[in-house]
Amino acid sequence: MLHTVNKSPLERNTLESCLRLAAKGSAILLIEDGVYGALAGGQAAEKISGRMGDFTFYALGPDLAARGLSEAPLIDGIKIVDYGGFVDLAAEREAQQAWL
Amino acid sequence: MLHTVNKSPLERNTLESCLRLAAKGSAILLIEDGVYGALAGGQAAEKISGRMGDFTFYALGPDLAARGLSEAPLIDGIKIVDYGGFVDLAAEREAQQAWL
Amino acid sequence: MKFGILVNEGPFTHQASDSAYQFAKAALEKGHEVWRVFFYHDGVNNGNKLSEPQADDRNLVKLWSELAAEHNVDLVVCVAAALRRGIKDDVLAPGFRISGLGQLIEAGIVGDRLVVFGD
Amino acid sequence: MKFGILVNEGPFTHQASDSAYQFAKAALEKGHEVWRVFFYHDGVNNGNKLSEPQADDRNLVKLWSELAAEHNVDLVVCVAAALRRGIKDDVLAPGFRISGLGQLIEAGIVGDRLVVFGD
Amino acid sequence: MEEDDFDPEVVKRFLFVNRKAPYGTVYALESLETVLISAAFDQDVSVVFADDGVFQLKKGQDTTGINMKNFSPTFRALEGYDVEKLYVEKESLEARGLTEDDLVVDVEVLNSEELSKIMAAQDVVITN
Amino acid sequence: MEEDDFDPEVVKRFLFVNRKAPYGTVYALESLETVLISAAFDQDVSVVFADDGVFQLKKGQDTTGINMKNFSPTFRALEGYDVEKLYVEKESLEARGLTEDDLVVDVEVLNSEELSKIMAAQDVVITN
Repeated sequence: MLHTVNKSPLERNTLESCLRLAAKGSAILLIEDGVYGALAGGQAAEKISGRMGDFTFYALGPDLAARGLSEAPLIDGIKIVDYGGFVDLAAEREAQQAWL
Repeated sequence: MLHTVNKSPLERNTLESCLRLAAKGSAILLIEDGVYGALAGGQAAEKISGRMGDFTFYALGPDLAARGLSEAPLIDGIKIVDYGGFVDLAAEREAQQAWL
Repeated sequence: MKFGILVNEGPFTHQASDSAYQFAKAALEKGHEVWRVFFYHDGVNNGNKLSEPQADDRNLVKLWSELAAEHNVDLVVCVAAALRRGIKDDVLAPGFRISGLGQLIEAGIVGDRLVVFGD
Repeated sequence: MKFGILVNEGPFTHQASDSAYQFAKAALEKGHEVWRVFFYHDGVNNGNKLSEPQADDRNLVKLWSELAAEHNVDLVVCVAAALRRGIKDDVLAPGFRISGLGQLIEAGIVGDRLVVFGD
Repeated sequence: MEEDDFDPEVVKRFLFVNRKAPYGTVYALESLETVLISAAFDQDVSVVFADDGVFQLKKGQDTTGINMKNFSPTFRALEGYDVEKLYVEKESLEARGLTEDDLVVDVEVLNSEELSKIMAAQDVVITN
Repeated sequence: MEEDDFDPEVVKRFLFVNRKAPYGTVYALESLETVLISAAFDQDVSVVFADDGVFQLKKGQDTTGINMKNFSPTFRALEGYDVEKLYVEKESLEARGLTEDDLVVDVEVLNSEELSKIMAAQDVVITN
């Protein structure tokens, strides 16, 4: 399963719920305001850094860049993809679940 | 100041931010999905019950009823008002701030 | 007391417009004046006269128009927000007018209170 | 691969329609098919041809229409959601059609993947 | 164009996920309309309620004061449409101080681990 | 009707509160348009950035990849409109791992207690 998360973990419970309910081995792609979850600094970082063994994490590059996070320190192990990479993930994984 | 909070404290940080930034002595009125914050049971209850000395809390009755909470156990000390009571609060207090 | 109201969301998707309408009605019933309702962001969709909810559902566009007619409430749709969202005079419901964002600031200056409803 | 896409939000207020458009474009560039885009909830506002963003801003309604014309993408606006929100044939942009919610379920059955964008 | 592609023999696993409270936004109501339509397509339909979505099923809703339609009775009609797989997350109920007795309809209450397995086995996931 | 009521001598304290991130929603951009308009009315304008609203001021935004307009440079233009009271909540910055050096414009960083006092002293509060 490909899970997409588009909300900031500092504003809503969306990322937390995804991490609680996604099956291990899933891909989790942060898009839109969800990319704030990729920041290494700050209070939300451990939500993801503590689950690196359970999921493969991705963040959408164009959304990071728009928000001024291209040069920001991101959590180790998060892979950056573009829209083409998003399409590849959607095609590789058997279904997509959007966490809104 | 009259502060209105219209988001569920179980979904977003809205109520928490209001409680952090509202000046002591303010009125806080829970409306729309914000009325879930008035529930005595559950994880969010202590956000409000711990601040009863700092603020006067209100919840909008029609929004409680719509969500099936008229008979539910609410946090002690929250006053129930109707839309007329909302208007009175807005008129009594010198300004309104909506936490969205 | 003279109230101004700001509505940030369209009808149906968020409760903001419902709450604002109920607030306005209650204020008028208590003898207050609702001087202006300003519709910003998706709130401009409240002025779309093509809106046609199911028969057993409330029709907020019509309810706002009726309120304006009965109580002389100035319903202002922000022109910049409306252009983006395709709300133009062709589709504007009775009682609404399209004008600039300055009308919101003016509502804040002239009104005794500005009450905000949004998402 | 045959993609279906669901868009739950209108243009401008939420990024959902932008993300869906960028996804669709990237999928087509990779040689995939975008069989249908279904617009539900406030997503129906993507079909409003009166939408007129500022000159230096993207025009999502037009971008969707162009995508449909170039790549034969079926753009379906949900009739029930559209009626509520005042989106009717009079204001429908080229390439969009209004139809039932069953077309979303069909997109799920026929497509290899359904990808959802919303708020 | 759909006639060419549509195969009436295909049965897919459709999952509808409800994470939002009712009335504050229209998503809960419009999602329910999608579930009802899906029943006409003879697919394998499941509906999950988690986070504030469990509030959609709360007993005793009375919407007269907010001038909206109370759609919670419709959840009881789902069985008549052969939509019988309604799952509620236990952790979400508990976090809100609710129990199964608070709900308008019979559901299967599962913990997040059990629910996770069901959600992972779907072909099409529709959220709002 | 406004001509009768409008008194050009009135100066009120207007507060704009930004709690939402940019680009994911349009609120940040449209709120900035309101701030710019308010400057024409010679009122006492303050702008607060708290919670994810502080991300609106993050340096280095490049929106070409999402095909939107980067409006962050406009915050630097506010001074030219005599909008000079920009307040950022310290706790919000820290929770996001940001410092004042990460911001595109000079602001006053205040802790929540100090900010609370400023917010309480306003006549009109516009949020989005």
